[in-house]
Amino acid sequence: MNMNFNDTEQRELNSRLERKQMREMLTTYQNLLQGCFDECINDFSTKSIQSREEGCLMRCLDKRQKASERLTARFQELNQQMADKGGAPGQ
Amino acid sequence: MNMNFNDTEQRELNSRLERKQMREMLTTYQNLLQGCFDECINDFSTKSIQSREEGCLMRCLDKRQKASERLTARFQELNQQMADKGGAPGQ
Amino acid sequence: MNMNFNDTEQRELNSRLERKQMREMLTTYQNLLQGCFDECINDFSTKSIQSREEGCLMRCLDKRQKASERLTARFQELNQQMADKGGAPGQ
Amino acid sequence: MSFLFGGGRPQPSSAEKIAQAEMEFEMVMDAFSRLNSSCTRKCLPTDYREGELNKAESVCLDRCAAKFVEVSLKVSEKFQQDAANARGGQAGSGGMFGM
Amino acid sequence: MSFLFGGGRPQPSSAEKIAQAEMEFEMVMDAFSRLNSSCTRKCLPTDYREGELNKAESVCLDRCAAKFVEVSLKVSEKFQQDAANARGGQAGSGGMFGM
Amino acid sequence: MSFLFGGGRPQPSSAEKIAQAEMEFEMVMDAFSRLNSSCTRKCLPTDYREGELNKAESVCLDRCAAKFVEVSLKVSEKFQQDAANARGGQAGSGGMFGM
Repeated sequence: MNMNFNDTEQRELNSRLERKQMREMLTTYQNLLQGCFDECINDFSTKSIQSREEGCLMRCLDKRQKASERLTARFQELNQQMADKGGAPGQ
Repeated sequence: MNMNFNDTEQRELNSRLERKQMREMLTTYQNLLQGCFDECINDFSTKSIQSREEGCLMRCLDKRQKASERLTARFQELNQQMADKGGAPGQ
Repeated sequence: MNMNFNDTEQRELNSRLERKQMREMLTTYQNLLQGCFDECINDFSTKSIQSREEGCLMRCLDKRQKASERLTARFQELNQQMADKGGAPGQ
Repeated sequence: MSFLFGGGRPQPSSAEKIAQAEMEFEMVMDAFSRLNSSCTRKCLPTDYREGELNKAESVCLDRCAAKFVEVSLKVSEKFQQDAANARGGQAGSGGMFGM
Repeated sequence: MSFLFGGGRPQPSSAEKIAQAEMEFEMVMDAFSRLNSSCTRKCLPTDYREGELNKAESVCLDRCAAKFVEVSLKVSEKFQQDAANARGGQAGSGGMFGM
Repeated sequence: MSFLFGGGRPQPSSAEKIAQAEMEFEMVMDAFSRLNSSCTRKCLPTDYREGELNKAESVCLDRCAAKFVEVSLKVSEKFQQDAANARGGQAGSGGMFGM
């Protein structure tokens, strides 16, 4: 994508992308929450979280977040390599 | 969220939220339909729904809808309790 | 839905539907890609795709795309039959 | 989709008409996308030994599509019936497909 | 949701305020939709032998909803804590529910 | 993404250019989100006995990301090839990543 934006266009674009990124962050957050809920909370004999469940939950959040950060770094590197080879943008 | 909206803003906001709520209702409807299809329709030796499948389908819809209504009520109660404790809005 | 649109409305509507259709096509593309990745790529002892994996991937893409085309044709026929019977639009 | 939209409202504005048409279009696309994912899952084995659809898979897809549409109609009728019962007795009429 | 939005920004414009309120509304709807799908999956058997919720299913749904909300709070606290630690020590305060 | 957008169209308007850039951004975010969910599912065991990534998991994630991107490129090439064949022979050129 080789488009030239003037200042007004760039401002409008930035504000839209910011909003999209915020929405994406929130979706990621909710995915994380639901994913760890689904995997760690399976006992409905009580209505409060058990300490075993809470431990699982915290480790799940930690591990998934670290995985996500690692994958983000890899994705960016690979994206950059593509761009350098003259492949398509992807960013 | 403690925002003050003037009348124009409030009208604009309401109309947007209404549209979002409508869209959400339709998604819920389609989720219900697909969920019950996936669970009840598994025989492709005929091209019409069998009476056994139809029974399953109707009970599935009934039960899931009741579950959804029950969960809505709980969600609102819990949300309200949060708000009362001075926690965050969530509504 | 029996609505009459004037020219301006029709143009606005068309451009919106076009954008939605484009977005839908891209989602379909990404679903296809992720679905075949999930089913065919399961060996992480190497960082490059194995020829066995590549074969699976290509057959998966071919077969799913053909299935999708077949289902599109059926969906349109069924939709048309509904419309002819005076049922609801759906198109 | 008269049971969801309109239904005795006054003349809609341009923006409303467009928004409604847009939403109906989305609903049809969404319905197809769900049919597609459900029937693909139900009818295609996941080993992908060949790229062609064989006879059994093709027949399964055709029947699955027909059943999905039939289910859509039944569900829509049921909802309209339930809504009519809730309003106090008289049944809704007219099918609705695609949602 | 002060830890995600606002937080020391200047007076927002009309459009920004509306966009923010819209997003919060969406988040609450999304939270409910996830609670709904998770608890339905966890509490309803998939054979559908009856259309009514029985006692055990009802109790399971109630507890599942309570646990989901409790988990939401815990996750939000953890994120605020992590963010505070990252900023250099002081903990965030105030719960946030629904996201 | 020239095979999907543009490709010989006249000068686009401001709104069109912005919409296109917006859509490309969304596609990249969507691609990452799918990579993330697939690789997390494939590489992390679901018992969560520890909060750290261990060596095996880290290596699996790195390879999974590389394979996902490689698959994206292959799929894009295949689609361009298919499209070119459909147009009557000449192959498309240029990779496309992120979608």
